[in-house]
Amino acid sequence: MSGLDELYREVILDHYRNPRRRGTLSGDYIHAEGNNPSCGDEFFLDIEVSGDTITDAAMQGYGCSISQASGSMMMDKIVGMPMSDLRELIHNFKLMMSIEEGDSPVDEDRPGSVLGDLEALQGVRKFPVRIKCADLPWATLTDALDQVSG
Amino acid sequence: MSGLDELYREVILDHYRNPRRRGTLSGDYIHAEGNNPSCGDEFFLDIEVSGDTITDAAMQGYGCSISQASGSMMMDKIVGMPMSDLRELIHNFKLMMSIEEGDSPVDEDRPGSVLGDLEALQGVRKFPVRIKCADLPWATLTDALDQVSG
Amino acid sequence: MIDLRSLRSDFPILDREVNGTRLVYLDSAATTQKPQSVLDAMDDYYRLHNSNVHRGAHTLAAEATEMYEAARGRVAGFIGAQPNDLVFVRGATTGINFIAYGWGLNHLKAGDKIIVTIMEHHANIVPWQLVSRITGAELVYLELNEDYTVDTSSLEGILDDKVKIISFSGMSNVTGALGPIKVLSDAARSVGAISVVDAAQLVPHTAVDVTDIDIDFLAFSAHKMLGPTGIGALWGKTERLEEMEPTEGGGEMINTVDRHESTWAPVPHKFEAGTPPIAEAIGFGAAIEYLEAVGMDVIEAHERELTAYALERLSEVPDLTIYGPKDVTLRGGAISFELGDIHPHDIATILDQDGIAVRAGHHCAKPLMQYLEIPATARASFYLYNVFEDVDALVVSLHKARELFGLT
Amino acid sequence: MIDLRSLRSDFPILDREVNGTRLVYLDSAATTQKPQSVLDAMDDYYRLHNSNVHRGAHTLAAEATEMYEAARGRVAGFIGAQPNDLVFVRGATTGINFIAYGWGLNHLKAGDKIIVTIMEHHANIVPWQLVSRITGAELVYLELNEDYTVDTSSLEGILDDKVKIISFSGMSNVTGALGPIKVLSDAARSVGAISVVDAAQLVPHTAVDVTDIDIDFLAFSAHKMLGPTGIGALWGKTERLEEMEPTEGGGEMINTVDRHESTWAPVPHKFEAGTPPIAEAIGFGAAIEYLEAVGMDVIEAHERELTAYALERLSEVPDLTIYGPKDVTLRGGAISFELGDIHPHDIATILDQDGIAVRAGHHCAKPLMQYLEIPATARASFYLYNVFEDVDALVVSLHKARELFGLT
Ligand SMILES: Cc1ncc(COP(=O)(O)O)c(C=O)c1O
Ligand SMILES: Cc1ncc(COP(=O)(O)O)c(C=O)c1O
Repeated sequence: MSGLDELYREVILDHYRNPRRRGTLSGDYIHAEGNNPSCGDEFFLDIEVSGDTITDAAMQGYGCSISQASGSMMMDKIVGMPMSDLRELIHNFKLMMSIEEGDSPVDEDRPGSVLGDLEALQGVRKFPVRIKCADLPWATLTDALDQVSG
Repeated sequence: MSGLDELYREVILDHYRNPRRRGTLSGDYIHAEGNNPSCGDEFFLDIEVSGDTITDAAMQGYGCSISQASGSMMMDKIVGMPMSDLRELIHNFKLMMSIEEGDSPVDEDRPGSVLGDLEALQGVRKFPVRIKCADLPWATLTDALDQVSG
Repeated sequence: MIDLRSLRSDFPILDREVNGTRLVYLDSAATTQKPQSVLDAMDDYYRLHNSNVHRGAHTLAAEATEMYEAARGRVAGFIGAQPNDLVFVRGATTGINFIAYGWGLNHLKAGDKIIVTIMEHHANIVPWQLVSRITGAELVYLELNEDYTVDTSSLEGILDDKVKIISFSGMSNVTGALGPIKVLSDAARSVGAISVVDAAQLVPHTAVDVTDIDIDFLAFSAHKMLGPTGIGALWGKTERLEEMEPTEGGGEMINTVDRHESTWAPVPHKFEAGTPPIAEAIGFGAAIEYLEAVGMDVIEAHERELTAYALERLSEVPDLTIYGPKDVTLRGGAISFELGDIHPHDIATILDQDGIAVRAGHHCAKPLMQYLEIPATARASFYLYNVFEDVDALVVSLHKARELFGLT
Repeated sequence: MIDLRSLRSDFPILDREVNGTRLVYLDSAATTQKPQSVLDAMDDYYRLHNSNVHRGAHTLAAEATEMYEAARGRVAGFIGAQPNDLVFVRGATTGINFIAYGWGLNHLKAGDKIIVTIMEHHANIVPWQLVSRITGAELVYLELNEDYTVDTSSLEGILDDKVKIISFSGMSNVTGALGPIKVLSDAARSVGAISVVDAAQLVPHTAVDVTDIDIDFLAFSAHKMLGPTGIGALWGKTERLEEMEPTEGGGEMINTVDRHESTWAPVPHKFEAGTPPIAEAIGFGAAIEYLEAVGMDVIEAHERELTAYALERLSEVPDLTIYGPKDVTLRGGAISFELGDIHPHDIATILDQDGIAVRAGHHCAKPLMQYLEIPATARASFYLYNVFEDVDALVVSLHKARELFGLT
């Protein structure tokens, strides 16, 4: 597969064009905003937490296929997840994107294997300037988490 | 004669060490100040004019041998001179220093010949960065003249 | 047809391959490539004459000073100005900031108006916002006509003696639209305001003579006209420069310094505190020399042909929208576009795989993006070293992008 | 004895003749010469990677951005700092102006005090005068001890909670005296003031670690440490940089820009409006690499030996007066002197005929000159490429000057 084909997998274009959980929440929720001033990409995140679990989430924003697909896939992944698992998910994602290093239960050759659909973003690694696109929703999620944990 | 010997003629060192008409005037006189910010040289000039003639002059200041000797020689030259001749004197001086160009009653090979003692400053021309030293008193004199002529 | 192909060998970087193919550099509005002669001029300075300027009585210092001041003369001459009216600054951005802080601060008061246009680069917006915040002056925007040129008809309702400054771009780095220099400088003069031209995109691409266009200040950057980074020029009318307060304090900009009071050197030195960008000035001078040797008229004609060709070829690409004038007499060679729902960032990545360098993003013109209701564009921009094949390569690659994204 | 003679071949200019003899460059306090590796780094950038930074998704833009940010990391590492606390500026002068305007303006009010020393360069006086004029703060001077070091005993009467800033030179460019960093930074801390070090002469000649010395801001210039003109660094503690207002508005320093309001990018970008000096940053990085390869401890030891030798040899010249500490542990290698009644400018001219480059003048330190009651000095200054023969040549030429002026 050429680098571009690996980058623009069908599942990514699908999430780009049909983003999951687009919108805003109402009621009690945590809101976080991220943006990437150098390219103008924006990502707005609402998450609803009940007990220790993310019970609902919504996103808005604008940006390239990579940032928006990454966000859309993230939405799919986090709803229903215990809050206590989120940091590890984020770490595993950043591990796949070579943003963070460290030991993890991750397959060396397939660092995205624990991430399900998100593994499709692995092709981004070959395009270093695009890594920050993929990371935008995750940085926003981290921000939301930091609001809760203090 | 080496360049340095030509620059530091005895007459120049004499004027440097024994400047003529050092001091200030009292009564009615024109005052002008010049300085060269890049090296710190200063020149203060007082001239007394009666009718069309410079009847007295005094200088103060501090600087290198070239600026101070040039000033001292200038003093000798201008006292007793008709004001109407000053512009030409200045022009001839600047001609000698290659600051100005133009026709003049000046000998090509000895452009300072009309200047008397001041001809000793001709050696400065070989040291382009020092030309502005020699010129400082003359720029100050021009300033004084401009005050009179409006 | 003007063919400047033979000049390409003067630019070492054009021999470089990117992702296995020849570099197609279409990002000159961001920064231009440098001819060998510019690199040589700086190298020569560092290898033979390097010294601080204006302060020394030794040979190297005299040579460096002469080279630095000769460069000032050359840059000034290029825009028809006197050397003493030209200040070397870090770039166009610093130039405009100097005007805003040096002239604006001491001429603006609450209720005064500064007029800019909606097509400005942040460099010609943010300094005025900062100065407005301090002085209480108000920033007023002119908007655009259908053809992306500045709509000056709305001036009527704005123009009064509260207007102190009209600051506008000579050429937009997004749409390529030329600024209405005459209309706006006349308007400024009619109410006693000053006119400031952000010429970062203008001076590199068009012959400019400041004695022809009656404006007060002009700023531009060397790196956008074959010169090095780290230097630009601020030109001002003598009286305007003299009305300006110094913008930085330090060595060389002073006349006398006492413990508590100082006086300033005459312009332009008053605005050049400290050791200036000496090698950069010399490189800037060499860039001007190169541009003059080719001829600004030739460069302008060449770019116009390229732009016309590009506009035509791009109009054949389905789903492609161009943001900018269609009429090449109203514009320069920066072409912004969108391609279907493919985000500009994705376009840039796909083109880059074919060695084609374009920009994607808001191009430091967020108010314009908001006004056009688009978040970003892709932008191709030209300079004298571009050839028609560069446009062809762009078009081929755009078709590839459509395919990858399944546009039909 | 440390001999760095073999390094001389890295500096192309040292092969040059001046007035028919070998160049003896004793003017490194004004600006230093550049090794080939620094010129090569910039050339490599322009020939292979030239692009604007931070804004592009294409290969050249990514490469240029990486090189630029790597240079930031290298310069920061050199002073023990984090990359994000290091702002690239035009030079030390701009760095100090940024502190004065960016931090000073919004932290000073009428009646506050700014302490500087009488041995400061204009770059560390005039910005504070300008800011004092706006805020009504008062500029207070520390004077000197008999041995030309800063007299900190007078602090007692000055130090109170009105003091907001103590700004001082790490090493005087005139007397060579080291600044009392620890005493003054402790003093600042004791009254809640900030300490600013003008390190233009310090960082090039001594290992500096900002985690060791507890100061708030530090500024220096690349051209005084083997790097190019047009760039320098401003380091600040994270909190201090965050307290600073932006000093220039434009591209790249913003987060969002609306018509009337903008928000800022995080530090250091908040202070780097517009296209930065990219090639210069890369050259700066290469200069640091060179200095690190030689070793700052070796450089410092070499200069100390040279300085000791020069002080000794100069003391043998009749009528010669040195203005600066005699003790080499209190000073660096800038030696200012007078020779009888020969004006420094004349000394420089005479030395120049023998290929020797020294400075003559007030060295941008007029208040110090007034304090010492001298109008000017001649100054010889050293760097790693100087050799003992350079001192010998200086002494021979000074004897010649005495002869020409008939001193006996
Ligand atoms: C002590 C000191 N501070 C500040 C400066 C100013 O540095 P620059 O001219 O590179 O801005 C200098 C250099 O002349 C200096 O010696
Ligand atoms: C129209 C316009 N103005 C100002 C600037 C700022 O120029 P610089 O970044 O060189 O300061 C640019 C360049 O991006 C520009 O295109």
